[in-house]
Amino acid sequence: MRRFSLTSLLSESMRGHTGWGRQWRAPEPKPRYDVVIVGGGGHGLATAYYLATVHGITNVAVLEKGWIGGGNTGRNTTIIRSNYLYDESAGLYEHALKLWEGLSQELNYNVMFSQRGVLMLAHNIHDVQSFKRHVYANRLNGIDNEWLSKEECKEFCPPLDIGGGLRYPVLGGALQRRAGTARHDAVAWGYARGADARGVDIIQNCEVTGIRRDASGKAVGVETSRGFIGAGRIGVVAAGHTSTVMSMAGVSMPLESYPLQALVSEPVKPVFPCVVMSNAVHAYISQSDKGELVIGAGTDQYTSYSQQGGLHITTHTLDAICELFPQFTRMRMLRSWGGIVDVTPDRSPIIGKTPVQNLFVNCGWGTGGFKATPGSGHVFAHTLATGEPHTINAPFTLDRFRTGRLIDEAAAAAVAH
Amino acid sequence: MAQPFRLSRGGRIDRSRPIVFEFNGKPIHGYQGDTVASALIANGIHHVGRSFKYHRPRGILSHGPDEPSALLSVDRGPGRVDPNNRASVVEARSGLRTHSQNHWPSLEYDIGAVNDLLSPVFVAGFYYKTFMWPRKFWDKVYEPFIRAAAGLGKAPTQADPDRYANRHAHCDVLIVGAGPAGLAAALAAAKTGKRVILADEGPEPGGSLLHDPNAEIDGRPAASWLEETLADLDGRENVILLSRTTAFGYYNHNHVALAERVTDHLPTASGQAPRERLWQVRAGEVVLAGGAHERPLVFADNDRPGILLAESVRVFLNRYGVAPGRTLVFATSGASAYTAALEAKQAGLAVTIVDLRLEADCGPEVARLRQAGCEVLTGHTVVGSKGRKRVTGLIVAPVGSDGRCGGRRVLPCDAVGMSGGWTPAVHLFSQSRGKLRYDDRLDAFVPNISAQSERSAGASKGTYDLADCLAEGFAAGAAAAGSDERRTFSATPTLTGFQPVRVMPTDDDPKKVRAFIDFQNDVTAKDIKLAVREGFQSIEHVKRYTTTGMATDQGKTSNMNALGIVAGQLDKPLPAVGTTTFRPPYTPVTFGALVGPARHALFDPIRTTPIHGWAQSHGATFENVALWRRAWYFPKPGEDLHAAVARECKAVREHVGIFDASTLGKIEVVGPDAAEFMNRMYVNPWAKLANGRCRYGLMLKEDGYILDDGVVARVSDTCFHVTTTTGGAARVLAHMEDYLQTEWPDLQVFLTSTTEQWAVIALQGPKARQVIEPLVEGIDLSPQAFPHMAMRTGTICGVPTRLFRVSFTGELGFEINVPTDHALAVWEAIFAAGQPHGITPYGTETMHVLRAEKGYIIVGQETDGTVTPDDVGLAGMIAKTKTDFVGKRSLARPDVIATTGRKQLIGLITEDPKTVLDEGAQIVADPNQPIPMRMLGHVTSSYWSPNCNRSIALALVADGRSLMGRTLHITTPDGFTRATVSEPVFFDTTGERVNA
Amino acid sequence: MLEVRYRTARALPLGRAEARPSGVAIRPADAEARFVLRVRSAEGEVAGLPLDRPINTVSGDDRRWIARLGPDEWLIGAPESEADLVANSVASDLGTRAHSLVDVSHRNVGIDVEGLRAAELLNAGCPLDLGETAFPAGRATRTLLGKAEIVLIRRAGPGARYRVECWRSFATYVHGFLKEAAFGIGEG
Amino acid sequence: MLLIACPHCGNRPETEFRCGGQAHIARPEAPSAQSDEAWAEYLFVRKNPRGVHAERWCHVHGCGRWFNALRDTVSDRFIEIYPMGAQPISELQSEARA
Repeated sequence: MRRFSLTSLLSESMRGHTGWGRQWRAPEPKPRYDVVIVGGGGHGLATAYYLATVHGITNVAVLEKGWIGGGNTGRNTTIIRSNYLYDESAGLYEHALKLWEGLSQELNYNVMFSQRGVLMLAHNIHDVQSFKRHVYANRLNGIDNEWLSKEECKEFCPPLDIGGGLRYPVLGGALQRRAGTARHDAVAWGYARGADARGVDIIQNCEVTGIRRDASGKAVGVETSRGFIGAGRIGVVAAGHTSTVMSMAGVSMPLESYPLQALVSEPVKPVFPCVVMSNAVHAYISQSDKGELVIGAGTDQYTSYSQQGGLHITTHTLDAICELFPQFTRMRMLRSWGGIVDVTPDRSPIIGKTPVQNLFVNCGWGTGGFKATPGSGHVFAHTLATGEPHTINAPFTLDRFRTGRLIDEAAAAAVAH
Repeated sequence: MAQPFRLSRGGRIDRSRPIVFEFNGKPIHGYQGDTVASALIANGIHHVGRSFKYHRPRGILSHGPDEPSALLSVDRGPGRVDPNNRASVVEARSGLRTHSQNHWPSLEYDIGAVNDLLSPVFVAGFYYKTFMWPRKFWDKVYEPFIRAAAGLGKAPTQADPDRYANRHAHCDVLIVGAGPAGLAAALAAAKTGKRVILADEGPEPGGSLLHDPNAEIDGRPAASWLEETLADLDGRENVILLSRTTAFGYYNHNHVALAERVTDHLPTASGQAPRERLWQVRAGEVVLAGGAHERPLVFADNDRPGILLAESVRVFLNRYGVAPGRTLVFATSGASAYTAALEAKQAGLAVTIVDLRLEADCGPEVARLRQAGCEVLTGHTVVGSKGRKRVTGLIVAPVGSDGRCGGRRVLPCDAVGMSGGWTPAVHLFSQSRGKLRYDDRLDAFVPNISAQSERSAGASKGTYDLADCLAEGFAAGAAAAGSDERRTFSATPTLTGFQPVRVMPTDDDPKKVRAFIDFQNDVTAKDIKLAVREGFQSIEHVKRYTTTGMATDQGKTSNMNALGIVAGQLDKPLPAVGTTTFRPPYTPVTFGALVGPARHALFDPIRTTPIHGWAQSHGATFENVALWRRAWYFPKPGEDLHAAVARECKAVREHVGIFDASTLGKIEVVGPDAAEFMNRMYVNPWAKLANGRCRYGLMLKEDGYILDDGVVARVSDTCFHVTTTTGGAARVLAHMEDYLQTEWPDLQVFLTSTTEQWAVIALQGPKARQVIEPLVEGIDLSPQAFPHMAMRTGTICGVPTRLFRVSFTGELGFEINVPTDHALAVWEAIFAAGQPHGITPYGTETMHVLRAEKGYIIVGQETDGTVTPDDVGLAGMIAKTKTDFVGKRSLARPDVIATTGRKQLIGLITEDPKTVLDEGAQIVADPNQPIPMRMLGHVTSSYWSPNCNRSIALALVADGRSLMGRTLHITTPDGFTRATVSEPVFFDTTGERVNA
Repeated sequence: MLEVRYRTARALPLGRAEARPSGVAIRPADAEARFVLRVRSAEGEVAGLPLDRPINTVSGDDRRWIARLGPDEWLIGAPESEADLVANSVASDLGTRAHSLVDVSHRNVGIDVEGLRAAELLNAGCPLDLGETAFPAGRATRTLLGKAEIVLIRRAGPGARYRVECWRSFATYVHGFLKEAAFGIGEG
Repeated sequence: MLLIACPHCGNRPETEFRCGGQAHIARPEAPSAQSDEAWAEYLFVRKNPRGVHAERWCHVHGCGRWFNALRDTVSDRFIEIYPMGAQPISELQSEARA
């Protein structure tokens, strides 16, 4: 792997950048791998990377039916935070956040992780109670999260309207300063380059069409559009397509796939210094390094694989954005798009074993998977390497839906009285 | 005033109506009908901006919505300033103030232009390779620097005074684009009587006919045909003709979104009419006739101000009567530029043509231009341009079929029209999820398989000849309207056909050539090649790595060139590289148009009760609960929340308080099977509840967790009056309807929401009975005749009432249900009658404190969607004999019946009675344990209790009921405080007061 | 004494004023009696009003009307003075048929919208096709106006006369929305 | 925004409807007799097909009635609308392979 640095960049600029090679190869699939990862998004690529770097397992293929990072990795609003309520979630997302903090250096790829702070606004007394519950829980879990008065919110995010004239006035907010955003594509590319350099085969345009099981029922490989590929273990990391892939092995999942939309404005000079989330009015906004306001909208109410949602979802979100930031009505929507998010009944992920031996799954990240990318890959690599979950992902079993031990962050945060 | 480049005649501008606007503080004169771009060009101004990355001087490339470079900030007055407006579409009018962007200190002298010198470093994706050391520098140094450099114009800083409107519309045929194909389609569709909407983004319908002075249709000038056609359409009631209206989004099931710009072009805005209107059209059929975009040629320094698209030169000449220069060179690889060149020549300008095609591959256009006296250099490439802030010459060289360049020659000029062929505007087709097909002959993607009820016609389908466009449009319009009528048109033949070229051949060192693909994002052919070399081979990867096609024009002029270079590098056929998927919007749309009227008071309904005005006039402070605005507390002068609530709390327990509980949800459950239905929906037993009696009902979701609660009265054998929480009203009704209709359709039960039929006045306190006694008729209020948890009907103040004897305070209390429009009168009557008894209005905060003193839960506060009845000590509510109710099975899941570890509702008595815990505070057994600590639970409710004269709190704590008397540690903003676990009831623990 | 305290006129949330911008009259309706009738079979008539008309139509006249909103749901409107009369005759007409008749006179608020461009104005927030074919006189349905649920009734007879019915606490929003929409349809 | 053919009201915009998820998941006759596995399956496991999907819709801001629909989750096209309690006539074959 050619190391990226200012020096290498300058020396290449002297010769027209002709010396840069491929960031990852385009190999033909081998007949068999120790581990086959189905899905070349950030989570799958990170899994491959950590299999190689942490566990020394390099005979690994990542199979991607389109182009890597083309699913939710490249379609999300890049919010990264770890101030979750329950110990299980906090442990998982904080694990990820710690990895984010050194990721550019670790990968030798600038993923532009920007710790500009995520401010979550409270608009009613119930929000205040709920956010304080988070702040306190986070403190005892060693995660930074602080309660801000509305004046402090305004100071942290000057464009914010904290006047009493709002339909739902801002009463305060919870701020995680270590939270922020990253450049989503670079995360996929950086992990791909790192994994590839250690021998992982990243195989694009390779669609998995079946999962082969032997007489004893255990999974032994995958049928693909480029032929059969044998596998010691298979990790399915296919986000919105997980139900489809798992059904190839006869496994039904507690998942539903919904369209999730996002949009950006035209680029403008810096005007928005942080990330603001308002669950009460459904507004999520930050400004990218390129200057675009990046705005997350909600999911549609029906399942769909179309990567397209309704206009009313977009307008609903912009209603809220313009209510909080009335100066933005003359800004223009430049681009909107949709992803397919796989949602579990308790809105927490499933990371671990399946009823089929040698088949493992990492899914159900819903609308918030990007932030977990490094942590998700790290613990899933552990699970694939050892056959057993890491302590961090141990609670996130498929089995919890049978026992009732759900990890319901959304229920804990969103019930109005 | 002097407009040195205004032609003496021609154009569709109104020369009798001069206008003047500002550009960078200088007055610019033009005429009604000009765009900002055409007026600037009329004044000889091409250099209007600096590019995104390299700060290179940039001019006006295009005449339309595909303009990537000429982006201006436009100021229409206070609060009406916005950035990134395309000069080519902003209609010029007096009073506008426009500014160029992305430069400092000025457009002419821009420090940022130093970036241009560093361009060898600043290649595609350079930032992924550096700025990583030292680590802390990213947030503090590198990123702020990058951010300040990026962005184009400045965001508005003031709230927008303009109004935006919304309109849902339906039609049988929606036609997008009022060029020749769209107009012909409209003619055909309109004749059938079907409802037609024809929308065009320009201020004037006509499309290419507006700049085609020599064309004839059916034997008469195109302009007259246009006029007749518009008159025909105008005269039909079934046609809506929208100009300045861009179809920007094609959504599911023929839902098409259009943005109409209503007032921006008007010199005097009324201040009342909307600035823009969003049309949400549901169309039976759609005809897409949005035309095509011209491709620039890719050669070194092809971005100099003064270098335009060839067709745009034609538009400026013919439509606006302005000359982009006096000495023009047209550089082309196709025939269409010859039309522009000929018209320029006819307008008296000096014209030279450079054509990449070999003489043998050209058509009769070459001879025609030579005949007109123009030099035509066929088989020539362009290898560069001269000039800096304005092109001064074009460097050309002969090139053979082997691609080798001959001797160079500089063609002096002050403007260039270039044409690299055409790209059909398939954006909306692609948004509709139609499948594209690559057409080799057209070197373009064209619509292939439709996914919705839609068809394309004209240039957007790759049909460029005028007569063909008209016929195709007519057929499409007729077919869309269900008619099979076809007709042919005779029209002047259009010069079409081009030789596809990605990068113009050159003999310069390819490492040094900076030929721009994406003008706005400063992406060069070299950048695209670098990306491919680094392994980015999907076009989506290339776009994301280089940012080509990601600028505000979304690659309208650049996508095909980028795609072609990638295909060339990979040596793959172009369709194998794929095309990018187009997403809405086609052109940028203001947030305002999308938001429409949903601002301020119309952002979300504010629901208020009939007592709201009274509460306002009695000084109440309000809180938002779901969509409702509820009285929170009633401070007297000088009182804060705590003082007011303390007073209100005491008053209720010592005298009597009056509370507006109207927001509680109410459902009338009626029918012969009503009791059976209630049995299935609630955990409680209902069969034996006597008429006129009430019961506290608890409702679960099927997963066993508490969904809602409320008092239910049995009105008759077949009728229950159900109440729900304020926020839960709609949810509970929907939940009930779902089961009723889909699981138990055999039950004869009907549900009707009566939330707003009944206003609810809660009268609570030892003197409650005395207060209402004189007002009530037909009900015996004595405790024997009307015990706690009973309901009676009668009248109060002459108004029919369902009078509940219930209490959420633990005091003797009534909830007086009266028809809503009478509630204020009854409230005022009670308030007056209560004066001698010290009646005190109280709000939701006091309500919360009083119920917490009694340990009554609030769903959503003590519960959070993961709490079972047993967790909050309500297992006793569950009917023992029922075999089933919604949620029952889930209460038997292993983790729910676990004997240890469940979080249970308890009370907390702080060591210091003055310490009021924070709601949401976490609870631990040992505050000195290392982080992460084991948390036992959290505080759900916490108040200063005036009646207990100490703080009280409710909490959910793991195995809490086994910890009675134990000391636990609760987080405070600075550390921990101590409290003892108690029963969750703090006042009147025997519960006698309610029976008074 | 009680009578003195009791205000006979209902205190309506929008008052009784009249607004008339853009050639469309937006007029809060007077107090009326209204009932939700639920019964499984749509046979016969009640209080002189037919049950068996198609779903999404209104029958009767401006004074006393019945809108069939679903297969087993009707909204009945009548002058306030006839409230008891209507309720009693519905009960006696239905006899032993299982049904539910719930008084919602105070739940609902009516706003009359009339004028040439009334449909256009309503379409600012109502997503339905209000054209002559899709929504002729005599139509009635539950639908949306902006972010509020409404019942939209197009009165029988010539011209464009609509009744918008919403729940009481949404009336300020709905009325405000209609007034704003009157500006929205104005041409610049 | 989808256009949905309510069996009682005809074509109406999606905003008037509430989607109730997968259809034909009958509530067990005797839930208490269900095993933990079977009960979890009933509560949580969903087909989530890429292709034709039978789902429930309620015309909540219209006639208020629930009904079933077949919709292709790739094209979002509705294939059939049919009453609660009934089975679809169309086959569950995806019409689109995208």
